[in-house]
Amino acid sequence: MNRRRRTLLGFAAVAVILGFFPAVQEALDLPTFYVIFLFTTLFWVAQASSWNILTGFAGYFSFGQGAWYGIGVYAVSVLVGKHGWPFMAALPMAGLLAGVAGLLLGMVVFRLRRLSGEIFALTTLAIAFVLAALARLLPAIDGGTGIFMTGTPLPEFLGDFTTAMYLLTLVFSLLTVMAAYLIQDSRLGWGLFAIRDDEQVADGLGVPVFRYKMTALGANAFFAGLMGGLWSLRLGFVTVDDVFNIRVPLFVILMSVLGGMRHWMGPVVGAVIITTISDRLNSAGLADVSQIIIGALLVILALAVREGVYLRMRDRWVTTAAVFFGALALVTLFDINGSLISDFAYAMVATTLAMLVPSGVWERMRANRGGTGGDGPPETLADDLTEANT
Amino acid sequence: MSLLEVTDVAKRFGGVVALDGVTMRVDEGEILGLVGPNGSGKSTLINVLSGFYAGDQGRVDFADTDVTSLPANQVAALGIARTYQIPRPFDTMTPRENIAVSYMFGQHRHSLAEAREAAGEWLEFTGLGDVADTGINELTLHQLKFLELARALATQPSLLLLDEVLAGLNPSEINQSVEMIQRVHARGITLLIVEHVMRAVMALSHRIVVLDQGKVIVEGEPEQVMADPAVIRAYLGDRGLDA
Amino acid sequence: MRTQRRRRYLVVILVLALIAAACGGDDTTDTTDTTAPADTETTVPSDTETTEPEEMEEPSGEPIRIGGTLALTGFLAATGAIHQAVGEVFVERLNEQGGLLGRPVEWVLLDDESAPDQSAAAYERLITEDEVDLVIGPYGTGNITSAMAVAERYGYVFPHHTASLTYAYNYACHFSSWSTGLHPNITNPNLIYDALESTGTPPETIGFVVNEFPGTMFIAYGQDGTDEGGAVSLAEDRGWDVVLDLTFPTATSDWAPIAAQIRDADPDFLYIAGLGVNASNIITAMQAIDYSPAGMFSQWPAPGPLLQTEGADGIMSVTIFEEHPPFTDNPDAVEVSGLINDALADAGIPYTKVETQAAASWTAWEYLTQAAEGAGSLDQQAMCDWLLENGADTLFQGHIEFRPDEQNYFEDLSKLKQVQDGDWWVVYPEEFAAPDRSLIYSPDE
Amino acid sequence: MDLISQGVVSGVLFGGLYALMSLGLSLSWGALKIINLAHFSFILLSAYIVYQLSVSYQIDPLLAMVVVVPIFFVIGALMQMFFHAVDVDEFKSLIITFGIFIILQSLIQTVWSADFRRIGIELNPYATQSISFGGVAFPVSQLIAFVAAVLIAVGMSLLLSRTYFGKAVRAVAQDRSMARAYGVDPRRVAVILSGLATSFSALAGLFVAVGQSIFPGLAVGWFGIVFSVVILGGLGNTLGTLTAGVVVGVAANTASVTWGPLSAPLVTFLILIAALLFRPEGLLTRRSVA
Repeated sequence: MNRRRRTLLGFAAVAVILGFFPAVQEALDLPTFYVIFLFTTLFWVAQASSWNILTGFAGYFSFGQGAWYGIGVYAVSVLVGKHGWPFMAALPMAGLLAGVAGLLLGMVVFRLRRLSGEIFALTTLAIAFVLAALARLLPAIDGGTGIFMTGTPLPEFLGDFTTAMYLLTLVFSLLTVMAAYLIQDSRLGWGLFAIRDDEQVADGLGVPVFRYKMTALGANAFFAGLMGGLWSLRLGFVTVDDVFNIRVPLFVILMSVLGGMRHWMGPVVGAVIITTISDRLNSAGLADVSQIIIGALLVILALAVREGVYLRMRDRWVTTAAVFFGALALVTLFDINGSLISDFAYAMVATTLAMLVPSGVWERMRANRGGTGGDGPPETLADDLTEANT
Repeated sequence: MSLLEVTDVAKRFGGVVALDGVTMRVDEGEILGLVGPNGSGKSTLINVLSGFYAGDQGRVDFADTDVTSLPANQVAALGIARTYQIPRPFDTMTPRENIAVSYMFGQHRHSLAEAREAAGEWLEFTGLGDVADTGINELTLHQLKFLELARALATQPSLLLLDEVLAGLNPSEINQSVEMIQRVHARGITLLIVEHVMRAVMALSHRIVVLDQGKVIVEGEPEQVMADPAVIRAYLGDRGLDA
Repeated sequence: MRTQRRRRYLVVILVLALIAAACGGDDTTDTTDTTAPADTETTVPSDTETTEPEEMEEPSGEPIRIGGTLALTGFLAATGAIHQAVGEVFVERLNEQGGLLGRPVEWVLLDDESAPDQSAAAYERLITEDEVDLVIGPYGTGNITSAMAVAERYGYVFPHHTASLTYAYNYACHFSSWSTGLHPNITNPNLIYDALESTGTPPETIGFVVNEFPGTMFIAYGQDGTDEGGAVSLAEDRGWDVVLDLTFPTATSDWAPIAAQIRDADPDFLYIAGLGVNASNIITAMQAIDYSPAGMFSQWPAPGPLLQTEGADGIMSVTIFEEHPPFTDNPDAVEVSGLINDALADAGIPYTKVETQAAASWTAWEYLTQAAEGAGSLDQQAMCDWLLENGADTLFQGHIEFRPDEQNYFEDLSKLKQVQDGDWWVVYPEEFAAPDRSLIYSPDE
Repeated sequence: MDLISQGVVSGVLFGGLYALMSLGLSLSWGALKIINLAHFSFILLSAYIVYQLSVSYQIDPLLAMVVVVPIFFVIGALMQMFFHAVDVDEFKSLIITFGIFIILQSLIQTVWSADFRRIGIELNPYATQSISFGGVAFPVSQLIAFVAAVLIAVGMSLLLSRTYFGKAVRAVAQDRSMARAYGVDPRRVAVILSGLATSFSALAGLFVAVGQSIFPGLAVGWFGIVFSVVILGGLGNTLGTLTAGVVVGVAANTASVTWGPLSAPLVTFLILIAALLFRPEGLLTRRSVA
């Protein structure tokens, strides 16, 4: 059975399992917070994955995530809050408007040959600033009064507010991740990788660079906007300062760098780890420490794990599984902390730390132990390709 | 009949004239040697032909299509491939992936799946089979040059522009490469080779075009070209004639 | 090669640091954010004498857990810190005085990073995972709004300190401790304007500079969409000539142009509908171009910096409590103020006096505890009903009766305060004015 | 008229402060290929140190210069040494300094709390003094900041264009290996330059502390304006940065006085985008260090 069908079945399985979680939570009467925690995680999974389509695959570093997210939030808030649209009708607009904005930006910047990587990055940063300034200036958007989204009705059949939010977030984040996967596992994806490595050479080999970059940027903006639109409900009261700040761009960067920007699973893993850990640090009343740890993580990861923990996990899958489940078993056995989420948090910390062992050291350890885990330098995506059609 | 027609092409960089009305042609199935002293505009010409630079004037026709103002990727799609003097592999990919990518694009679109066998074939052809799945940083210059070639071939070009494939190789490697180029030609691919190593050019080329200061000064059979005073002057300066 | 090795060491060190940080975290977990009775015994030194402890029997049994978030980091953190300090004092004192319903009280405080969605998520966790018995509101309009939605969903009584968009809250069991009334956009400006007219020399021209922040926009221009009230139109109603009406972005860094326009308009009275340090920055910028208006009012300033600002003397603001008579006639108020002053000082907050923020924060805690004691249980509905029935007796704001027909708001208890001789004094209405203090304002000279 | 002229003057002067805040970033980016986001928290940290010195030891904020400038020179030098120890490219430097930024921000908040701080009136006469010519006032503190910016900008551009050190820097900026070939030790040059760059941000911090109330949230607010100035000025081009600072200052001020304060950020960032798209090499055509 070929790899793609296998992966897609995997998606289906995940969708089904996660789809029934609220029911399970009801049945076992687990805290409703688990549902909220899950969809918060899924929100970040989607944000990071969408960002990674442009920055990880095509190699164009973007601070624009905040802008696309913001467009989504305000699209829905304005249509629902000011023009009384039904939420489900407004939601697609969030994605479309953000996508169009992304394409417009692309049309300008990708036409300019001399535009270097970091100039692109700063342009995306500037876009966010301009949008914030516009939203402040125009009463039609915000005009500084903010928009209330509390009590926005959601379709009955989705159940109560929490369940509805959960299901919607689940669907859209799965779509985003699947898009990322399908892109990576296609000509488009490999064209983007080529662009990331050497755009001119890619061009010379016949990769339609402009069209591909536009596609990547458009997809990024579309999914980021869609999620933003959904999140306007979460914000409850939408203000420029809450929407257009560095939080979203910061976190997607952090998550993708942690998980790895060269594989669609990277941002997913990164998002799950970061949300879990920071949530737990915060619940332990360590918000300030969690900031410092996040900062330290950024530094360490940029230095130690260029390819991100996911590719290392795949490369050292035996160790990963061992450490993760080992740690999980330990904390659950000795019940260090009642909460399920905390147990996972501990396991994830342990696993991440295991992944931080530098490759060089690792190779030697493995040599001594006569080899466990996968093969080849973790940098390569070789097996993606080799298995692509087996 | 001619596969590539270059008519009065010029290219300036600021004040510097790199190409000054170049007119030449490459015939179907031949190996054309493009020679000339440093700074004579050989690389610029390659860049114009492969669509990286837009010429300031003149026109380029390939297989009876005007490709003068086409972007590089469309030129490639029409069947012109090139290599780089200093190898530029995709360095986050393995050699296999490098080749597979160019096979997916190039002259004909191919799926990820098809790309794999093809990659195998070209790895085979260039003898890179045993380093197929290692990191790029583990390849020698010689292997990198062959990877350049393999990647260009994988686009299934009808015209291949080789930019100093031999530069920096030792004599035995050069012989290997020359023999490889002949095998490439044997597959019915038209070649335009830019070279400094005269021995190799003489051995390979059916015709030679000599470029000097952005102009074509001589064109013809290798022997007669090499005997031409203008060429000797271009290479050795006037002293060359007296000797 | 050498960089290779160096890098490896560096990584190892950083990793260790990370582990240390993480572990360090776990140890402090129980002590930092919750004032558990266990350590209150140890951490109750001198204060105990002042509050007759012998009468108090030690609280016993399962601790009652009160959950809430505050903006401990992010752009609201400046004021979040005040509410944290006050809350800690309240809980500690409560436990010293026998706890709640005879049980000790724990405050489970989380950081919402000044983000509404974080706040909402945190309240969901507090209620459904940590299963706290009671909740208390966060700081900041956005965060309060999203948190209130959660509280409403689970039917929790929701006391909150400082939500500025009064009109937006319809939850039957929300109780605002910031006594602005339902229509601060009308009552607040009128208080100031009445005060100005009471001087006999009201301004003829007035200028407005408005922070483009929902709360201040509401005060200045009234509720979005409706045409009721708003400082600007109310000034016009009094026949004053509005010579300047500027809106500036929340993140303004260069105040010179605003100052220049104020100087250019030269109003008799300058109404700064601003927050935090807006006023002191504007004043500094005006001083820098040799200008000082005849009179100034600042809506919700951080009180400390203004006292450090040259040219701020005579500026007015609104408050609900200041540490001077008549507010300090109640000895308990004095004692608590003392505790809060120390706590704020310990928290490294420069201005330690009790005023609106601290007072409102304390009041919210009083709502919660009195409701529980009054209802004699932790049943949310019972508590809610009891509050609506009996109101609350607050230390800093006196007795409060909630008006369900006004979305549980009550009259605007704001007073006008003014900087005189380097300190804040309430000057209007007279009955609340500090001893021999009165409003100083005369546009003519 | 009076209004506009005041707007322009304030714009020019405030532009000086903008330039001062941007010089360090521009240099480290242009010459060292380090996009130093920590730069912003350095400015803030220096502001807090100046504040603390004035509060604890009644040190005149301007005199505090002799303390903070050396301190931050060392910090900058150390940071560059760290970057050498772990070779970084631009992308990595962005991520790493972002991390440092976050850490410093929360450290600052832990030490000084999130509340607003302000140097007391008695210690800070500069805040409100001003000299006035015919209805147009020149605030003293901004005047000093402006002069400092001019001195540094001109001084640095002379240093870079006229001296051996300057040649070395340019060599390093263009091609490390080539620099080494010319017998320049690129690392020492880089370390010194980074030290200088950081000490400029210390100076900027000093004037921030003098001019306004400070709080941890301040730093994030600088991103937009400073990046605009850096890009407009051209990476590593100190004179360009100064000019850009003034341009942005004047544009924002005049926009603010004519269309109201809300238009100021919009104008600033539209200028930035225009610059990014049409003059990524910077306003002045003078060749920059990079």
